Amino acid sequence: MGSRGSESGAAIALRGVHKRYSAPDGVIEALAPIDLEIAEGSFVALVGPSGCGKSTLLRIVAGLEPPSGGEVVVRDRARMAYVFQDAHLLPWRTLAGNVALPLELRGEPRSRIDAQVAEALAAVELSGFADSYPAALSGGMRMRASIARALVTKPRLLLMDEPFGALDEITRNRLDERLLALFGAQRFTVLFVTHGIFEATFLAERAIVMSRRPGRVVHDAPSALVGERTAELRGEAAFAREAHELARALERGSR
Amino acid sequence: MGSRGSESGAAIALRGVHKRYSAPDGVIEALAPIDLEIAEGSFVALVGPSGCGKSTLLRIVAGLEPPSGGEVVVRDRARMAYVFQDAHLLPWRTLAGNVALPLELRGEPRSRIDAQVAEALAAVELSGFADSYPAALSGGMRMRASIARALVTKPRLLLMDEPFGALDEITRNRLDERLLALFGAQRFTVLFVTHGIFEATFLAERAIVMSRRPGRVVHDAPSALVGERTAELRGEAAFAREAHELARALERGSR
Amino acid sequence: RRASAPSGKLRVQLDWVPEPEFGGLYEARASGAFAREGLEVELVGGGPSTPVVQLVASGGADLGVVAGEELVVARARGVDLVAIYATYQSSPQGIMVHASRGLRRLEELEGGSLALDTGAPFGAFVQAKFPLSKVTIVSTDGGVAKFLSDQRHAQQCFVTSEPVAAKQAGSDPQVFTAKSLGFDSYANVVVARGEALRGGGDRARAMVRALQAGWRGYLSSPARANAQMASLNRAMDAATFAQVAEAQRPLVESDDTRALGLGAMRAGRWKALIDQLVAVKIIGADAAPKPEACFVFAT
Amino acid sequence: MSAKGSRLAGLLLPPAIGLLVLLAAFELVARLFFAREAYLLPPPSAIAKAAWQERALLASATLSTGRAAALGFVASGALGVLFAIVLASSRLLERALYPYAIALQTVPIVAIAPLLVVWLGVGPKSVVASAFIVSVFPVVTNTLAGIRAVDPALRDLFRLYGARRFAVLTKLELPHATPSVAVGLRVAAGLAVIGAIVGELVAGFAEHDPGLGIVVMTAYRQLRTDLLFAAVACSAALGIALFSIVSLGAWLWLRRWYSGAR
Amino acid sequence: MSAKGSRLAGLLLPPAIGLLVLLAAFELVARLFFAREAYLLPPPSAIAKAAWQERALLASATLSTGRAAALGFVASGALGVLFAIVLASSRLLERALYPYAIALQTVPIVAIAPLLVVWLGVGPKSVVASAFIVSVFPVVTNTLAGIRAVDPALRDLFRLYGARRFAVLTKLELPHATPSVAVGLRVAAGLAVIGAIVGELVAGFAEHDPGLGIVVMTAYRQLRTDLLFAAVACSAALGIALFSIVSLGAWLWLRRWYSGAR
Ligand SMILES: Nc1ncnc2c1ncn2[C@@H]1O[C@H](COP(=O)(O)OP(=O)(O)OP(=O)(O)O)[C@@H](O)[C@H]1O
Ligand SMILES: Nc1ncnc2c1ncn2[C@@H]1O[C@H](COP(=O)(O)OP(=O)(O)OP(=O)(O)O)[C@@H](O)[C@H]1O
Ligand SMILES: [Mg+2]
Ligand SMILES: [Mg+2]
Repeated sequence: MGSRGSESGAAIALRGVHKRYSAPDGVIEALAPIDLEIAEGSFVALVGPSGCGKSTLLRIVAGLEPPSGGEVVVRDRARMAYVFQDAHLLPWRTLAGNVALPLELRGEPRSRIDAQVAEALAAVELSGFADSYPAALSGGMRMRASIARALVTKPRLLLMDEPFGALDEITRNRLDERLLALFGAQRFTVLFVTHGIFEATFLAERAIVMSRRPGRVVHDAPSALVGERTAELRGEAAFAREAHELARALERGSR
Repeated sequence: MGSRGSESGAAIALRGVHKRYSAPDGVIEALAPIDLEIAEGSFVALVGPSGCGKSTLLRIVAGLEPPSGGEVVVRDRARMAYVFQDAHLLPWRTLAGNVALPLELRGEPRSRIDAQVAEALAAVELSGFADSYPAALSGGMRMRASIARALVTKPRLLLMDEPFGALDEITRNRLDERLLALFGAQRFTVLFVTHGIFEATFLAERAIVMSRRPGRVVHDAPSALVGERTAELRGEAAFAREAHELARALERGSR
Repeated sequence: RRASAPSGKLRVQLDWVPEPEFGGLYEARASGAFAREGLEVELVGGGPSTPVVQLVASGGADLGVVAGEELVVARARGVDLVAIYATYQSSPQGIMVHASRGLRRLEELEGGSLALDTGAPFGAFVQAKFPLSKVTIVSTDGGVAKFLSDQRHAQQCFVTSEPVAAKQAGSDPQVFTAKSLGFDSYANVVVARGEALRGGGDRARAMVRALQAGWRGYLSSPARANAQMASLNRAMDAATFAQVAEAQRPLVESDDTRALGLGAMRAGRWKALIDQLVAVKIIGADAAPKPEACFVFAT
Repeated sequence: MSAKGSRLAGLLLPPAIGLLVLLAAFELVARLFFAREAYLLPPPSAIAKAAWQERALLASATLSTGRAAALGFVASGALGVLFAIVLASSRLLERALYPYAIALQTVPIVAIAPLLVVWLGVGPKSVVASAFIVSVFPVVTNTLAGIRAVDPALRDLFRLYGARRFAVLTKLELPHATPSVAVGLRVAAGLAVIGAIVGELVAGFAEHDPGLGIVVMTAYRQLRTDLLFAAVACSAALGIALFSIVSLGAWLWLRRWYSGAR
Repeated sequence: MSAKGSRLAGLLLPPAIGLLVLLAAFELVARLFFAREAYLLPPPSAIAKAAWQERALLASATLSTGRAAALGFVASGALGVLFAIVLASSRLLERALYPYAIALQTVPIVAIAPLLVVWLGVGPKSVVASAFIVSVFPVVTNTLAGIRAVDPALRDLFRLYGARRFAVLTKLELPHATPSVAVGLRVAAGLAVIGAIVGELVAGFAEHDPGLGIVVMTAYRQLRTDLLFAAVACSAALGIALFSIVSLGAWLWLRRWYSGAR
C-alpha cells in the first residue's frame, strides 16, 4: 500500500481490498475483496444500495481508512481532493475561508488565494455568500461550498461522495455540466459516488455498480455513449438505454 | 399564529408569511410573503432551487422558527412529525433508542414501544441495526433511521425535508412506495420537500414550486395523474408529461 | 538561581508582617542605629507560611527572625543556623482558656477542645507533658472566633495577640504562659548562617549592637517605629500597636538582659530547650545540637 | 500476550514509565542542585525511605483525607451538576447568579472556617465541606457549558415532539453534557483533595486520626522535608486516584459513542 | 430606550438584581441568626461600612493581589494551553504525563513554599507563581478535552490536504477548542485569585503594598470580621472581574459561529 504509481499506469489500483468493522455484536463485513483499476484521466461513477460500502471504498482509496486486507495503489495522492458525503465545513470560518483552506494548507500565497476562491465559489453559484458562516446557509448551499473547497485545489484525482445529492435537479444538472467541462479541459481522474442513475449515465465514462453489503462489484462497464456530453444528450434514446442498463444492474445488486 | 384549525378545514394555512434573517451585511430575505393552504389529508410536494427557503418554510410551519410576519395556522400540531434535512440522531443512543425517542417523550409505555420501533425500523430496512450507534452507520442509513423516527409516531401531519436525498434510486423508490401505502391507509397530511422531480411527480397530489430566494410560489397545481400510484406508473406517458411540466416550472423558478 | 541581597546590604527576613515584635528593628533603622554601625539593612516582611529558616539557610536572606525551638529543630536537621540575638527572653506562647472555667492549673483542663498550632513544638510539648483527659485536640486557625462562641474551647495563643482580641470582644481569657507551663524558650531570635559568622563575624557583632540600640529606643519610645510599621501593616490600628508594644515589654526585658544586655542568651537555657524537644521526641537524642553551637555573642 | 493483556499494558505502561522518568529527573535535580539543601528538595529515594518508615502514619492519614476528599468530591459532582441545571434553566437566572458562584472559589477557607466549625463542628464534616466548597465550581462551569452547547437542531427535535423540561434535561442535555461533566470532575478531583487538606488545617482534628494536612503541617514545622514530600506524594496519589476513577468511568460510559472519549 | 441600550440593560440588570437579592438574604441571615455573633458573620451593611472606612487599604490591597492574580492567570492561560497542546500531540505522552499534572493541584502551596521563595524571592514573583500553580490545571484539562473532541471527519479533511501538524493545531484544533479553553479560563479566574492570596501568606510582603491575603489574615487574627469579609468581597470581586473578562472575550470571539456562546 503506498502512493507509488502502478506499473499499468492506472490512477487507482485495488487488489483484493476488503474491509471489516468491529461492531458490538461481532464484525461487520463492509467490503468483500475487490479488484479494481481506474485509468488515469477517466470519469468513473460508483453506484450501489445504501450502506453497501461506497463511502468506505472511497475512504480507503483516499488513505483515510486502512483496508482490512489487500493492496491499494494510488497515484497522485498528493494532488487529490475529496468531497465528503456531508459538507463538513469549519463552523468558525466564513464560506470564503472554508474554500481557501486547502490552498492555505498547501502554502499558497494569500494574494493568489483570493482570486481562486472567488472563482470556485462562482462555479457553485455561491458568489454572494463569501462572508457568510456555514450556520446561516441552507443544506444545499453548504454542500456546494464543500464542492468548491475540492475544486479550488485543481486536483489530479477527485473523489466525490454523493456531492449533488442535496441539490435540486436544475442546480444539479448545471453543476454536472460544469464538472464535465472542467473534466474535459483538465482530464483529471474522477471517482464519483452517486445515487442518481441519470447522473451516473450522463457523467461517467464507466459505471461500477456494487451489491448490498458486503459490497462486491456486480456490474462494471464502459459507457456506450460516444461524443460530447451536452445537455441535449439527456433527451436521446441511447441515453435512456444506457440508464436503463444501469438501473437493472443496480436492481440486481440491491437484491 | 396558533394551532387552532382554520375555518376552511385546511391542515395548514399560511397568510402573508414572510421571513427575513439578519446577516453580517444587512438582512437576507429568505421568504417573500406567501399565502398557502394545504388541505387535510393531502400529499403536497415542495420543489425549488437550493437556498430558496424550503427548509425555512417547513420550520415555520412546524413552529420552530417564528415568521417575520404573517399568520400561520396549523391543525394537529400535536400530532406532527418532522424529518430534518440532516439526520440529527442522538449519538449516545442506538438506532432503536433514537427511533423510540418520540414515543418516550409522549409517555408511551415501554412495552408498547418496542414493537412499534421494530416495525418502523423494518419499514426503512434497518432491522439488523437496532443496536448500532449512529457513528457506525452510513449516511443513507442514518437518514433512514431519522425517517423511522418520524413514522413511528403515526403522525397526522408529516413534514419531510428531502428525506430520501441521500438514498440510491432503488431504496428510494421502495421507500416512496411504502410511504404512499402508509398514506393511503392513514390519510395524514404530508408536506414533502424534494429535489427529485420524478419523486415529486410520483408521490404528490399537488406540487408547489418555489422561486429562487426570496422564495415565492411560482407554480402550484394538482397532479393530473389519477388512479393508484404503483411502480408501473413511472413508465407511463402521463407520468412523463407531468414530470416535464414540473421540470419546466422549476426551471422558471431557478432563473 | 536564588534571589539574594546585593553585597553589602543585609537582608533580614521577618517571620510575620510588621508588628511590635519587630519594633527594635524598625526603630534601629529609623534612628540610624544600623547606619552608625555601617550597616545597610533591608527588612523583609513575611507571612504566616514564610519559610524563614530555609530562606536564610539557602542564602535568600542574610538574617532571619525565628522562634528558639525552630532554630534547635533546624540545627538538629543539619541546617547550620546560629542565633545572634534573642529578642524575647521567653516564649510569647501560651494556652488560653475561659476564666469562667475556674482553672488553677492546666492539668485541671477537662473536656471540651484545645486548639494547637499543628506540628509546632510548643503544642507537642503541651500534649506530651499534660495528658489532658477527654480534651479533643484540634488544629488552630489562628483566630479567636471559636473561643468566643464556645465556653469549653481552649487554644494556643500568643500572649500579645489572641487574649487581647478576645478581651476586646468581651470574653474572659485566662492565659497559662509557656514559661509557666515549663516550656522555656527564646523567641523572636535573630539568626544567621554559621558560615557567615566564621572569621570573626564583625558585621554580626555590629548588628547586635544596632539591635540593642534599636530596642532600647523602642522600649522608651515606640511611637516612631510603630508609625512606620503601621504604614506598612495598615490592617492593624495605632491603638493596637501601642497596646501590644506595652504588653511585650516583660518578654523583651528579663533578669538576664538587665545583667548582660538586651538580646542576651545563655547556654544553659538553650540546653533546657534542647532537652525538652528531645523529651517530646521532636528531635532525636542522637541528632540533638550542642547548646554552645546554637548561639554566639553571649555578650 | 493476549490482545486484552497487551491493551491493559498499553494503558498502564505509559503512566508507569512517565512516573519513572519524572522520579529519575527529580532525583537528579535533587542530587545535583540540592545536595546540601535536602531541607528544600530531598531526593525521591530519601522521600521513599521516610515514607516507608512512617508508612503507618501516612496510610491512616491518606485514608482519613481520602475519605473526606471523596465525600466532598461526590457532593461537588452531585450538587454542582444540580446547580448547573438550575442555572441552565433560564438565561436570566444564569446571568443573575452565575457570576457570584465564583465567589465560592475565591473565598479563603480560613475566612469562613469559624462559620464551618460553628455549623458543622470541628472534624470530618467541616473537612468535607471544605473539600466541597473548593471543588464545586469547575463542575458547575463545565456542566453549564456542556448544556449550553447542545445542538440547537436537537433542541428543535425535542420541542417538536412536545418534550417536557424534565425530558429535555434527562434525555438531551445531561447525556450531551456528560463529556463536559467528566472534564469538570477531572478538575474537581485535585481540588477536592487540596480542599480537604486545607480544611483539616483550619477545622480538623489534630490528634486522633490526623489527615494529610496535619502531617504536611507537622512535617513542615519540624523541618522533616522528606516526610513532608512523602505526604505530598500521598495527596497527589489521592488526586490521581480520583482523577483516574473519573477518567475510567467516563471512558466506559462514553467510548461507545463519543469520539473524544479516552 | 434604544435597542443597544436595552440590550446592555438586559446584560447588566440581572447580575445587579442577583447581587441585591444575595445581599438582602445575607443581611437577613446575619441579622436573624448571627445578631449576637457578628464576629462570625457580620451583616453586609456592617461590611460595607468597614469597607468604606478602610477603602484606601482595601483598594491598594486589591490592586496588589489583582496584579499578581492577573499575571498568574495570564501565565496559566498561555502555559496551560501550551502544555495541553504538547499532551495532545501524542496519546502516549498524554497517558505518561497527564495524570501527574494533577499533582500540581493537590500540592499544598505551603509544602513548596520554601522552593518558591528560594527560587523567586520573597515578594510578588512568588505570589504570581502561586496563582499560576493553583490555576493552571483546569486550563490544561479543558483545552485537552477540547482538542480531543475535534470531529474526526475534520481531521480527515486536514489529513487529506496534507496539513502539517502546526496547521492542524492552529487552523483546526485551537479554533475548535476555544469554547473549551474559555471554560477552563473561567474556572482558572477564581483559582488564580485564591492562589495569589495563598501565595501572599508565603511571600509576606517586603516594602510593597500588602495584598488581600495579608489583610484577610491580619483582620482574622484581630477579629475584625467586618474588615475580613470586606477583603473577602474584594477577592470575590477580583475573581468575578477576571471571569467577566473571559466571558466577554469568549462571547465577542465566539458569538459569530458558536451556538453555545453566551
Ligand atoms: N465506523 C464504523 N464502524 C462500524 N461499522 C461501520 C463503520 N462505518 C461504516 N460501517 C458499516 O459499513 C457499511 C458500509 O458503510 P458505507 O458508509 O461505506 O456505506 P455507503 O455505501 O457509503 O452507504 P450510503 O449510500 O448510505 O452512504 C455500513 O453497513 C455500516 O454499517
Ligand atoms: N440562521 C440563518 N441565518 C441567516 N440566514 C439564513 C439562516 N438560515 C437560512 N438562511 C438563509 O435563508 C435562505 C433559505 O434557506 P433554506 O435553508 O430555507 O433553503 P432551502 O430551500 O432549504 O435550501 P436547500 O435546498 O439547499 O436545503 C438561504 O439563502 C440561507 O442563506
Ligand atoms: Mg456513503
Ligand atoms: Mg433545505
